[in-house]
Amino acid sequence: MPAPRATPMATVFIPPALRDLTSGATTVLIDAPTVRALVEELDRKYPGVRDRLCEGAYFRPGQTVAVDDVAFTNRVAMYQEVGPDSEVHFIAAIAGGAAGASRH
Amino acid sequence: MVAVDARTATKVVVQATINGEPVQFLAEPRQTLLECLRDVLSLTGTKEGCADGNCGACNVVMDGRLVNSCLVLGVEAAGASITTIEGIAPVGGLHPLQTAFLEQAALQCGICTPGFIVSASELLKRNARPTEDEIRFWLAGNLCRCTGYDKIVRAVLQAAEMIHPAA
Amino acid sequence: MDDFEYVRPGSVGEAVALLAEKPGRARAMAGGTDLLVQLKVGRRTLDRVVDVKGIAELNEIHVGSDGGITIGAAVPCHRVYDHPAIVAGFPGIVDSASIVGGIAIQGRATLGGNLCNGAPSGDSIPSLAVVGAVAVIAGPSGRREFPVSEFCTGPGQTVLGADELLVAIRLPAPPPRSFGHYLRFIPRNEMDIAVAGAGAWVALDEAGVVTAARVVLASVAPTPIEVPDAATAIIGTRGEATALEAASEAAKAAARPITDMRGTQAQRRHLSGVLTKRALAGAIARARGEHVPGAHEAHRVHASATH
Amino acid sequence: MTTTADRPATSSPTRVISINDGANIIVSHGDYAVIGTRPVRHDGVDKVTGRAVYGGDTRLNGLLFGKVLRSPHVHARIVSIDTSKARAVPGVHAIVTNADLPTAEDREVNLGEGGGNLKYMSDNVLASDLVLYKGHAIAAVAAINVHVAEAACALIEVEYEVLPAVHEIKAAIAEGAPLVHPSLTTKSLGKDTGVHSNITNHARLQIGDPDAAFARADVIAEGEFTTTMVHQGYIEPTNATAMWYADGKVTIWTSTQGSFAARDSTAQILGLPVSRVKAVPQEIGGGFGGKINVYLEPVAALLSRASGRPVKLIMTRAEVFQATGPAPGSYSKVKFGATKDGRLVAASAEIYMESGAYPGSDTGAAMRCLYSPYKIDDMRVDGYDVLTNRPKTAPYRAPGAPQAAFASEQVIDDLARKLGMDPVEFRLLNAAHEGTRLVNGPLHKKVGGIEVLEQTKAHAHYQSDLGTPSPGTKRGRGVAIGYWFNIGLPSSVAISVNADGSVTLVEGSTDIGGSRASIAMQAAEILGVRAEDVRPSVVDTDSIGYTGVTGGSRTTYATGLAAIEAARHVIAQMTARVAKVWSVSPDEVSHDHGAFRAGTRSMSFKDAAGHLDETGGPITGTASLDPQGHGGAFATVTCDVEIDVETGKTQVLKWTIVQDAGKAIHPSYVEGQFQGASAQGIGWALSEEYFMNSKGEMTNTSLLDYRLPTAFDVPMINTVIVEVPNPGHPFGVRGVGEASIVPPMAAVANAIRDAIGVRMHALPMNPGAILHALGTI
Repeated sequence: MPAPRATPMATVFIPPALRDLTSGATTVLIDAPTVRALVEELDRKYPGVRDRLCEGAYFRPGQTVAVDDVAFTNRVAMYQEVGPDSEVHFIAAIAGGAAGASRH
Repeated sequence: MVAVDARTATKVVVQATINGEPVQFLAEPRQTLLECLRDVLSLTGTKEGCADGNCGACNVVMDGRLVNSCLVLGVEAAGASITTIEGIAPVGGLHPLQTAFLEQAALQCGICTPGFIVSASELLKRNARPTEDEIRFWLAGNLCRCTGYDKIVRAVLQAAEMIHPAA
Repeated sequence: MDDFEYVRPGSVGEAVALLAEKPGRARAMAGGTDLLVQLKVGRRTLDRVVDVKGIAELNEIHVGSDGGITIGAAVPCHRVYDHPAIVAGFPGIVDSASIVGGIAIQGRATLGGNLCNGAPSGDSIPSLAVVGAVAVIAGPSGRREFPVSEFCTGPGQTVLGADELLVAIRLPAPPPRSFGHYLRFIPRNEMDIAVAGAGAWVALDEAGVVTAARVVLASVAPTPIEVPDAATAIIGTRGEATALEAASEAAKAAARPITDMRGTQAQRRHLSGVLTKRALAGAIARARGEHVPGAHEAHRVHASATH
Repeated sequence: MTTTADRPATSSPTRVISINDGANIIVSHGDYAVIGTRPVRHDGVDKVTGRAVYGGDTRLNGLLFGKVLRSPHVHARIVSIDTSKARAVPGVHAIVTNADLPTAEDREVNLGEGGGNLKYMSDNVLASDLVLYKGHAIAAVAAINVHVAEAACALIEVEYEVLPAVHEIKAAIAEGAPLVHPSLTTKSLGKDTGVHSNITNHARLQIGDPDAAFARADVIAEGEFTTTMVHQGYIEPTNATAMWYADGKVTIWTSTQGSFAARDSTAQILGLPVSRVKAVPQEIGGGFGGKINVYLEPVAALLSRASGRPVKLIMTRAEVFQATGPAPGSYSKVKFGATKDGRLVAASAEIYMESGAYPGSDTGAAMRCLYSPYKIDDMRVDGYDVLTNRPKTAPYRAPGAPQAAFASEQVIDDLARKLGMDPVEFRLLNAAHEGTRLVNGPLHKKVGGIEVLEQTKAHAHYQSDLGTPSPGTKRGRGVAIGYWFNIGLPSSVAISVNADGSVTLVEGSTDIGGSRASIAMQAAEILGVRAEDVRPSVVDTDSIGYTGVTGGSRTTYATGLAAIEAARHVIAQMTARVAKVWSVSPDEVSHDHGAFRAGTRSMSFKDAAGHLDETGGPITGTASLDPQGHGGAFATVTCDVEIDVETGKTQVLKWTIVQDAGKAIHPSYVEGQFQGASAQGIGWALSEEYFMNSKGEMTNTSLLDYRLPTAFDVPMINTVIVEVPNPGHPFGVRGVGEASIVPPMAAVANAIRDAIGVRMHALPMNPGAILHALGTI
């Protein structure tokens, strides 16, 4: 479970696929107002994260984010706001019964 | 004389009674009654689900017997009296089975519903108060993938009661 | 489906002539529920389809004074299982006729067609064979009769010549206290082809001892097959468990099943034993005057109640 | 004809025959005027009289009929195609192959809901140089009738170079297996491993350290399970009709779960801008996830361009089995650990799933669902997508979750047995709830798992005894729970008010299971009118804003939300008009339960509608939204089976399904989803499979030998609708279309285990398999 925080910053859970870039860290504290800013900040701290997650200005197909347990669809994810004590998870974008099972 | 050139296959004039109306239509011997109803006579209420007698979506009544219209040739219908789904409801109303299927929500996509209603109408002519098992056995040749059959059985029971109300 | 010429002769002679004119390229059609499927998928191609439903003789059911019955080759299944004399005298045949396909198929399909299709899994063939049914065949040189039990020669192959027409199936008068019973095994409860099938027939003496018996299996060999050893195992007994078991073992020994999408060899061999036992028990019970339901008398054992 | 119906069909139901009262229970929440009632669906009369127009019923002037030539080989290179003999057949108007398609780039395409690789989608519609499964489309002919088209297809000469094939998961992942796509390498945990194999992707979800947690567990249960490829089994064959107009525009008429998805996919594959394509959704005869991808639409369009005529293509049943998108076979290894007082402490699993001829399968959804009913601190699941020389798999109702649950819920059943605990008690003790962490990271929002399990335990079925078995049989009871996360996706609705107070509602969601009624009812509730006063119509892609597929159990939730917003937009405008009539300011006028009020005055919606023309003209309310507040749902199945131990045949005697619907808008159609999925589950459990021969060809390509359950194979299906409201919807709606298919196979397997004492590790559990498990054969 994440360490208690001194200043109000979002807790970002690092999925197994990115832990080689964060030298094994499973959670990271980031201060950022939106998901786009959060990814930028994360990439500054751990170069290569943005390239793994994104393709141009959006998350790669099959990739998205959940902020405070609300999973957003791939295209809208970058625009979501991030609160001072939000929990952020990078998760697979699954349209379930819809056309897109997870794509690679 | 057999048509060597598939395009000019020999058509036959077929005279039949369909839903109480005398009808004449042209059919190549190879065209099934189902194909004639749908593509020649535009009676598209009868549906095709498998074309080999395994799903019942194409069921019609021919000379008083329930048959798969995909396993009857159009030319075999000469002189026959045929009832399709379009002939089940009386003018201006619905057959009790049609009302019961709607009230019991006994259809979802509805592609199998014409076949079920035609089949069940023949059952109720022979058995005024069928049991659940008798309904299921009679309708075993009509496949439905949406409903799981529960509400279809209930609809047939409701229709039976509407037609012959319990004393 | 490739096109073909459709003809509807009014007499046996006319039908035979129409068949003889195009040997191997013309075929008789009654219900058509097997033939049309074969034509659609190209398993068979024809120049001429001879619809025999217009020939009076092939549509008749004639009950002889001695109790024998002749069933026209174009008589559909529903007329068979609705016919009082057949229901009374030949319940085994009613067992088969009422499970061929579903209700809609039984509106068209005929016992004659089922026999001429000659499938190893033909539901009506065992129950006809065990009662000694005889095929009445018409050809250019006149008529002949041939036992149903030897009618099939291979998968879809029969003794019928390309220029011959099946006119009727004659059921000889059954001796007293004699009945048949047919059972098949299918994974679903309806609309299926037999993974294995067993037709049995027995005659009892007044003391209830089996004096005569016949067993024919379906779907466990290239044709339906008679199992004489199963008959001898039950003759002279009252159908005790040991006798039924011996008949079951005889059936399993005679079976020559294959593995395909409908069942494995081991499954079919095992089922031929189980079904022989049950079919014989049913036939004996009927011969004693008990009522034995067929699959069509739906008695699934459970109540659908929620609680 | 028999007696005339004595009243019009559209009256609300006055009589519901209940064979066994208490068969359909609702544990209801909330009190509404329209929501929760059972009106007759608006499109019902057309469907029961045969007047409804399905894709196959499409009629156009000059219509030609098409036929597709399909590969007889499981895996081969196309060396050459010669269509000259076919072109010579009189009555043939056009022949097309992959060469008629624009060269598709090997890039990901976003279709608004996942999408896929354009080259793979295009090659699957018409093979380019490789055929990757038997039935793969190679060419298509348009002719005056289907018989001529068939004859011409047979005259197209194709030269093949047959290649080695692999068509089972275990064979495909074995060392040295023939490669379906030799150029592809395995991506593992997001990184390219450079290894050429049939495994295209390996993903992992992990919380905590399960390996350490297993060391602390007192009791462990595990098992390996396989399921075979199955088909959605929709009764209406896949179809498409297209017209390529002289101005380069294309219209397609089709039975589809998503007209916008069909439009966008067809446009991408044809290399056309979306603005040039219109999709007209005809009625759809079942889909269950299988009618989202396009198979025939681009082919019909190409044939129409080449012939200048509208062209219709309808698949035969054999083509539907071999050349659409079946559900994947799977191979799963699952392990759970618990303390002796029954607390789950550890879970690990590996799930291999068939993607078929092209990459992309349902492992992601399976991984997200299998642990979701439980609270487990340390859990891991690895998912592998495995290429096989079989048709590209497509979604089938909660895609992936039923196969995973067949494994996990049997191991949970074993664990409960080892602990000596009642299987429902054990699940209740470990039940997930709001705040429980999911294996992919986020926490469960408000869900009804506990309530569903409690209703299961309290149900008369679970309380009843099994009854005495018939001679020569054994009886058993099994229970299982399943989860599906449901989805949102965008929807648009427009509502216009008629002068008589009725409204027309225009929507883009194709109606497979009665959703016209559930959408109209939500609008009626907000407007304060009767459901019958709302006239819903499903329109084409030029007539409504973008709307996602009817799938993912989203329609009643997301299109319902759009209907609610559009209705509120209508009320806001009507309020202003009423204020004008009463010459008061709008904020003095309120609206509830169908009446506008200001002080002591009130006016019905109907009367207010009468004033529209004098207060400013017609009113239309619209809404387009992309809701993110969808709520997941749990379902349990309790089933009793009776097994004839001499033949191995299993008969399902009694079936009860309990599911959280959040709020059942139209209870009959909610019950219908539970019952339909249950019957599909029974078929998947006991009799359905793709039976392949040694060459990898499907041999049971008919509805005779591909055994869907008939009416005579399944019992009455008792339902319990539990209503734990989803905060993300004003009425609490959760999707109900998919959760119900997750537990059935596991429940049947657990019932068989209870009856004969043997655990079944593979589907289908047909009579031969049970005789083998009993050691009889």
